Amino acid sequence: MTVGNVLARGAGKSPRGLTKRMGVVGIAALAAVACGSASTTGSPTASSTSSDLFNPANFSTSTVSWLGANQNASGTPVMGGTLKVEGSTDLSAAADPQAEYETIAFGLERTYTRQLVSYPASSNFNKAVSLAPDAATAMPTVSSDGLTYTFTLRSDLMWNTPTPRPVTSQDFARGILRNCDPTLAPNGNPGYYVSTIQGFKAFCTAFENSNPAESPAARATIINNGMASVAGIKTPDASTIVFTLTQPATDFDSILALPFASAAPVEYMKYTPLTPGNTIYSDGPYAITTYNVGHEIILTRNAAWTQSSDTIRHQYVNEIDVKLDLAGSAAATEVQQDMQAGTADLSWNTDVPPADVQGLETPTWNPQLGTFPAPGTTNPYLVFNVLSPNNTGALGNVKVRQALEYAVDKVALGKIYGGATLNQPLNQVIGPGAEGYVQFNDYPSTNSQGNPAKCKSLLAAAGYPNGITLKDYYRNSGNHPAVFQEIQSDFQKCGVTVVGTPIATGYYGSSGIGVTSPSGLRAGKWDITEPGWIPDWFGPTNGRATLPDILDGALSYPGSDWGGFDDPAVDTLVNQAESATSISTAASLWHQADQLIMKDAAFIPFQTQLTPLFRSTHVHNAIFQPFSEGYDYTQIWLSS
Amino acid sequence: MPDPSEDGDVLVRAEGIVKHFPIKEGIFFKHQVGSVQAVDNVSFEVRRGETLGLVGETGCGKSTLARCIMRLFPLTAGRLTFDGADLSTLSRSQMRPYRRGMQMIFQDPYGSLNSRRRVGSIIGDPLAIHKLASGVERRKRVQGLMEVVGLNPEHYNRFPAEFSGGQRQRIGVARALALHPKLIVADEPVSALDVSIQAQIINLLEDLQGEFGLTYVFIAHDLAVVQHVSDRVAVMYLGKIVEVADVKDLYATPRHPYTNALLSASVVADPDQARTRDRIILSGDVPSPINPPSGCRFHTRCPKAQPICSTEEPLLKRGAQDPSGHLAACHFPVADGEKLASEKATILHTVEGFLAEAPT
Amino acid sequence: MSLSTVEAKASEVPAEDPAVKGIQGRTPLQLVVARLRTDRVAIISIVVIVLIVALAIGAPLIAAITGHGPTDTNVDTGTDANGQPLPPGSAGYLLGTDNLGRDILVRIAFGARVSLLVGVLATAIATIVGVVVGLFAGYYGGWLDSILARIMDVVLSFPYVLFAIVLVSVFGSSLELTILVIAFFSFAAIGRIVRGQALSQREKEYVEAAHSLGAGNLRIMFVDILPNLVAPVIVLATLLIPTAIIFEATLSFLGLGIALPTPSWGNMLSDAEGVGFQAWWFYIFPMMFLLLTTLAFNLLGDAVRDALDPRTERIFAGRRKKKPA
Amino acid sequence: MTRFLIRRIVLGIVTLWVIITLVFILYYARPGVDPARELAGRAVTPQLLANLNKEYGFNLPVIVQYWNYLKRLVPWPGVFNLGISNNNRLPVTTIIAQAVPIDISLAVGSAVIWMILGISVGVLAARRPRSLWDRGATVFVLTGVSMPTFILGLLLLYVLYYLLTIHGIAIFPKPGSWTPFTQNPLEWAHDLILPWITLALITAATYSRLTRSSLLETLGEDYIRTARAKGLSERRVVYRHALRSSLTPIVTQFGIDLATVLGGAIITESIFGLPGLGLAVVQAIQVQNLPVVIGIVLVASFFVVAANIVVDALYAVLDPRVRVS
Repeated sequence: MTVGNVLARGAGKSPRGLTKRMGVVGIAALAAVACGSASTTGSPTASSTSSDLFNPANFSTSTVSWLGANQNASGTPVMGGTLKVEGSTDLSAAADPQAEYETIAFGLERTYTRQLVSYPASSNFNKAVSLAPDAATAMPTVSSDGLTYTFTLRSDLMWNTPTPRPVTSQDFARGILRNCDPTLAPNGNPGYYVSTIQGFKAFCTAFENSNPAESPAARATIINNGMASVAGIKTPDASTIVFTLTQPATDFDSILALPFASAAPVEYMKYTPLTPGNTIYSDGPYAITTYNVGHEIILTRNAAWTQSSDTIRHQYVNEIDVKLDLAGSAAATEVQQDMQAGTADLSWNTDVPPADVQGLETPTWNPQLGTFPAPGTTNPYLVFNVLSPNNTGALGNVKVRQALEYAVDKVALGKIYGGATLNQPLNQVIGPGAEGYVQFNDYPSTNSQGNPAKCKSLLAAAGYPNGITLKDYYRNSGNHPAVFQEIQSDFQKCGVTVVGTPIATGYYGSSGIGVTSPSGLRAGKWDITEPGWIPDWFGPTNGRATLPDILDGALSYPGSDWGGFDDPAVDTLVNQAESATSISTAASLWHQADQLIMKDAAFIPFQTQLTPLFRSTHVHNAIFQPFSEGYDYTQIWLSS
Repeated sequence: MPDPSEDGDVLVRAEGIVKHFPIKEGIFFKHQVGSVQAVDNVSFEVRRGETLGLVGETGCGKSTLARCIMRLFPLTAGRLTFDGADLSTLSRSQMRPYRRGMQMIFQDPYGSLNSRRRVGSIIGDPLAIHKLASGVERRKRVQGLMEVVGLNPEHYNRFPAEFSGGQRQRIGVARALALHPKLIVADEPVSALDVSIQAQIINLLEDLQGEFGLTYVFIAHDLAVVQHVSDRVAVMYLGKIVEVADVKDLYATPRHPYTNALLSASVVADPDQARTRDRIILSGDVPSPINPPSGCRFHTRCPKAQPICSTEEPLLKRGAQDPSGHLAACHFPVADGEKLASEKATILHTVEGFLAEAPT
Repeated sequence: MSLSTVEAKASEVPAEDPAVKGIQGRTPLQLVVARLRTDRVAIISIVVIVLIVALAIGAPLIAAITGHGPTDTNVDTGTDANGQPLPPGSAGYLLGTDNLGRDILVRIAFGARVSLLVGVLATAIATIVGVVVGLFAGYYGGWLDSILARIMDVVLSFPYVLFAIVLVSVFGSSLELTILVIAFFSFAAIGRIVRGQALSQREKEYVEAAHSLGAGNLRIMFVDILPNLVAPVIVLATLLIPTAIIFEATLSFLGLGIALPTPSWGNMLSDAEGVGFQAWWFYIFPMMFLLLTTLAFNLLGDAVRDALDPRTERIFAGRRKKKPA
Repeated sequence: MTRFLIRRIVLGIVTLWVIITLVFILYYARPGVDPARELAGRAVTPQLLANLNKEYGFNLPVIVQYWNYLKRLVPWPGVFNLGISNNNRLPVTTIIAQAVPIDISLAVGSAVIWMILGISVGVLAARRPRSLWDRGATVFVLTGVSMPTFILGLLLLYVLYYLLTIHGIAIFPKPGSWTPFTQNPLEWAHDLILPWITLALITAATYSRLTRSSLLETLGEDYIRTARAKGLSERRVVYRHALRSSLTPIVTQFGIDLATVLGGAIITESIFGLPGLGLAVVQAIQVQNLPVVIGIVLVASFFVVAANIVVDALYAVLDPRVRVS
């Protein structure tokens, strides 16, 4: 196995869900509001049925009143003030745009980084997931074979270096190449570029093998060589950047809209990445002026940025203060109370806590609360280790897996995450709002509450009349222990004993369930586990960010195909979808793959969730950004 | 030195017994910085059927010597034979079979009985340890022993705390008797008891000696008691035997100045004798056994000391006019009728005693 | 003197101390029981402990009566529409439900099993190990004592909660590990006391007497010396039980004790913290039972100490607190 | 005295060494452990593992790793190095330095309360043994000893913070509040009041017990009788003569308790969300951030060991008999 293989197709990409907002909340009052809309103007393959309430295609400000109410956008924007954000966790990679890989970071990065193309701020979901030019003057010129993308940079983009200077196409090239630096947090981000850009794979492999941790100079040399040698990234002049792809990719714009593709100034070559104290330069409306690791991040207006250079962001507030160190299990309560009291404006990473649910149901608070879709998110889901030798290899038997599909009470699981107003049972890999979503259900049960009797009889038919015993690795924090216990209880009704092992959240994905080869799975340390998945971007072209990572057996290890599922038919469909030239073709291919996977029962999906967000009364123009699953800091203005 | 010709009748023979207790010091790794010379080069013998009395002041090493005979700890040097067997270097487990032949009675009737165990099991202990009897058989034998020593066998299940001091000492005696030993070492068996009870116990011991043909080593600091029970008496001073003789000889004609001093200090029943006898008051304290005086250990306090006494150690030997078996370790033994004038000596030897003690 | 005179003397002997007759036949145990019976606090403590033991034993019965198993989640019927716990009295849940709709009463009853099991077993292991180590160290002395005493000192000067957490995080939480960890950090407390006592006991003449009888070291340690240490060991052990229960609850509260879904009072409170104070019943009931149990054991321990020997108080006054700050 | 001190210091170093070695074995040399794997994070590649092994030397022989690990713990500027947090690449020493002020604040404040409370309750009880005061003190002590820290903390939060706050009486600060002393001493005290009370109430029980028994013992001594006989007032006898000499065991306990809190009051900090060493270590354990866990374990152990030495030295000064043994 080569490193190149490992990196192929974003294999190592992290489920952002590991650190995202995972809520225990319920807002009963919202249940009735969202029905009635049957608009199908969004994603071409999105189906809409009366029960498919969580499909963003059914949302719009005109029909879903609380979206607008919560936005609080009326009036003239006021300049000034400090936006106070509170939470209980720090960024994980020193705010470095090529290393940060969490929803909270994606939200903050929007204030100090710019990409060639980006998502406009809009309360219309479909608009909010459709790309617009950002650092580029326009959307790229694409060659007729779909392989060459040419961008022209705006001339008025400036770095906030001591003497401001323009952002160049070389800065963007350098930024993309930095993704392969092994010193950066070992995330899966390079995979997107490895699998699309010509010559990137070889560059990445060499970089990975170089272990440049020893000296910044070595790193600079490698990257400079890469800027000259990688065939797929060319910078003929300071304002032009040309990408050449290995095969057509309908989602290449989306890949360039990721913060990983942000420009990186030449100063970044001087230091060892991720060392606290490294200056992070800004070409966005705000710049990090104070970063007290573990405690606080303060961003202030970037004087080098001009409103005229940016069609997406604004610079309404003077300062954004992010408090990171609220501690203890009561952190969520504190944040909520501070927002209600107006001493904090937004939550950084915590959810509206259940303790405050009743208070929130009163009309007083309702306008400050919004719930928003997270398309394609499947969190958590249950994955089978199909290579497990336990129970005489029962999980390798598709009939056993199909039987267990009936075991889970999806309504009960939804209640752990706040009940039916926020959670809707999901029966497939691709969730509503994601590319290739067509609603279907191969394993129906009454009210989606499971059918233990059917599970039992199918299990007996598969040759296990006395049930089986499964080992479950579950994370030791958040809702994960509750999910494990619910699964255990559900499986028990089907005659299946589940034995749990708690795994420290920090190494769940690495030495927990992550394995570097199929033999690791064959050791049978676990049979089932409940990871989560949030695609890196939303919208009509996010198929690559959803299904392949979860269940593409052709991926090499390590990957996010935790359970070792491998179906060549699925792999073929994935390959075809990724290189399809039309979005609608790709969407239908994704859907076919989805159907195959569900037939194989590699996976038990649980639910589609809404993200609940609260804001203080001071916050105006609170526009939800699906990309970061939070409010867009660059749109907010504050009333005193 | 004991005469080897009399060997046939000897039960215990000790030759050059030495017992030093090391003194260790050190912050982490202890090293020996000195030793307490509790018993130093002592030789004697105990004959079958006799009672050998052992007297001396507190701290003179009598109890240590008793424990040497019992082999309760390893000897530093010397040879100890019991009933013809050499016990000097036997290990703890090798000693076990010989323990049936030798038993001990302890001074403290409270401390020597385990207060948490019932009398029956205390007296039955030797039988259990040596696997001689168990169950009903053991109980029977224990109750028999209780009767022999004058205890009510019905009190088998009581705890020691429910008995008086004298009764407890009877328990100790019963325990010592359980194995039918040849030798009993009695370490001040009555000194912790009321005077009235003392007589009962001594009588009991004497009766048992006759009945079971026991040999006693009887340790006491009370000269009258020793005189009463012993056939022969050995006097100890600072880890050495300074004089040994038949009881009559010793009390009539003590040769060693220390023996004289001891006898003069003891309470004498006969008022006439008391009046006529001079009391010899020894000056100073007993020197430390850690750093004993050179030569004759008694020289620092001896009224008759001469320069040679501090340089040359006197051997235990028979005086010309003494019967065989009356041995004394003195360069200048006290002659018949000699009176030890103590006053002058007192002053002189107080100073010397002070000097001798100074280095410690 | 003849044997007849000995007998005659023997018959006189009891007259030496007529008071002896008064306490005839009462063993130390009987004395302790007699003293405990007059101690009202001790009686109440024993009643409480008996009730909690009954609760633990009767846990399956309670589960059968209510129809709710200790680990059966009833999210559908046992929580409200938002997945929040139900208050006491609702829908057949006498003490309410937890975040997964499980019956708090049933879980408390099964939690009592865990608490008592951990308390008693950990204490038993700690006591046995502590007694053996303490006896060997105190009886043999020398280098063995130096090593064992040093080990006990090191264990006692460990920041033990921290270390327990580290151990559990490395090896994964389980009932067995919890018991072992607690026993490990408790044995030294007993070991030190036993060592000190053994050090003084071995100088007693009865030990020499046993030696002179030919008793081996093991026999002397366990047959002769050990019975003399029973009183302090019993008292310490009684007081270690609540300490072990608290220790387990603390570990479980931190999510590092009894593995889910087995209910323990500590992990119930940990779950409660995730729900919030509005579900007060989820806090109050496990707290109440935990406090009641530890208090009862502590009161009983104090009473037993008084009954055994009021003078031992000094030992326990200085006893190391085994409670995490 | 010097010898005694040297001995204690060397023993302390040995204790620390044992702890350091145990931690090393647990985290780096335990069979089946793969530190590179745990460091690698979410996307493990063989190349990455190889790089990490090279960078951190995990592929070296265990004994060499152990030596390297020991070397960087030599407390010398430029040598001493606790490593870098896996989480945010901050030096562990920085993380500890940021947390320690909180622990110092916690320790100082609660120590004042527990000493005053504990000693006064103990004195009250000792002055009138078996009185109502004494019984009250016993109840206080037993409740304190039986009360797990997290229960008291949660109760205080529930009653004094939650219930009061939802009824509009927000007297006590919300959990997680922390103001540095240098910034605003009043705010500092206000923010810490509930954690202080929690720690103090739990700890004071031990001190009452110690004070009572120690004082009772001293009051029975001859020189106190002499003082009374001289006609000194009872107040003077108790406070000037007896109390002072009965403080020795209290000093011992105080040193250890203070050090324990300094090394991180794990439960208290977790409940009240105070970012001290205790909370930091719990959070680090949850995400398996080894350098931070190890760093804090070592620092906490150092505090405890150092306190043991100081206490022993103080004890020797206060009570010269100690030196002999």
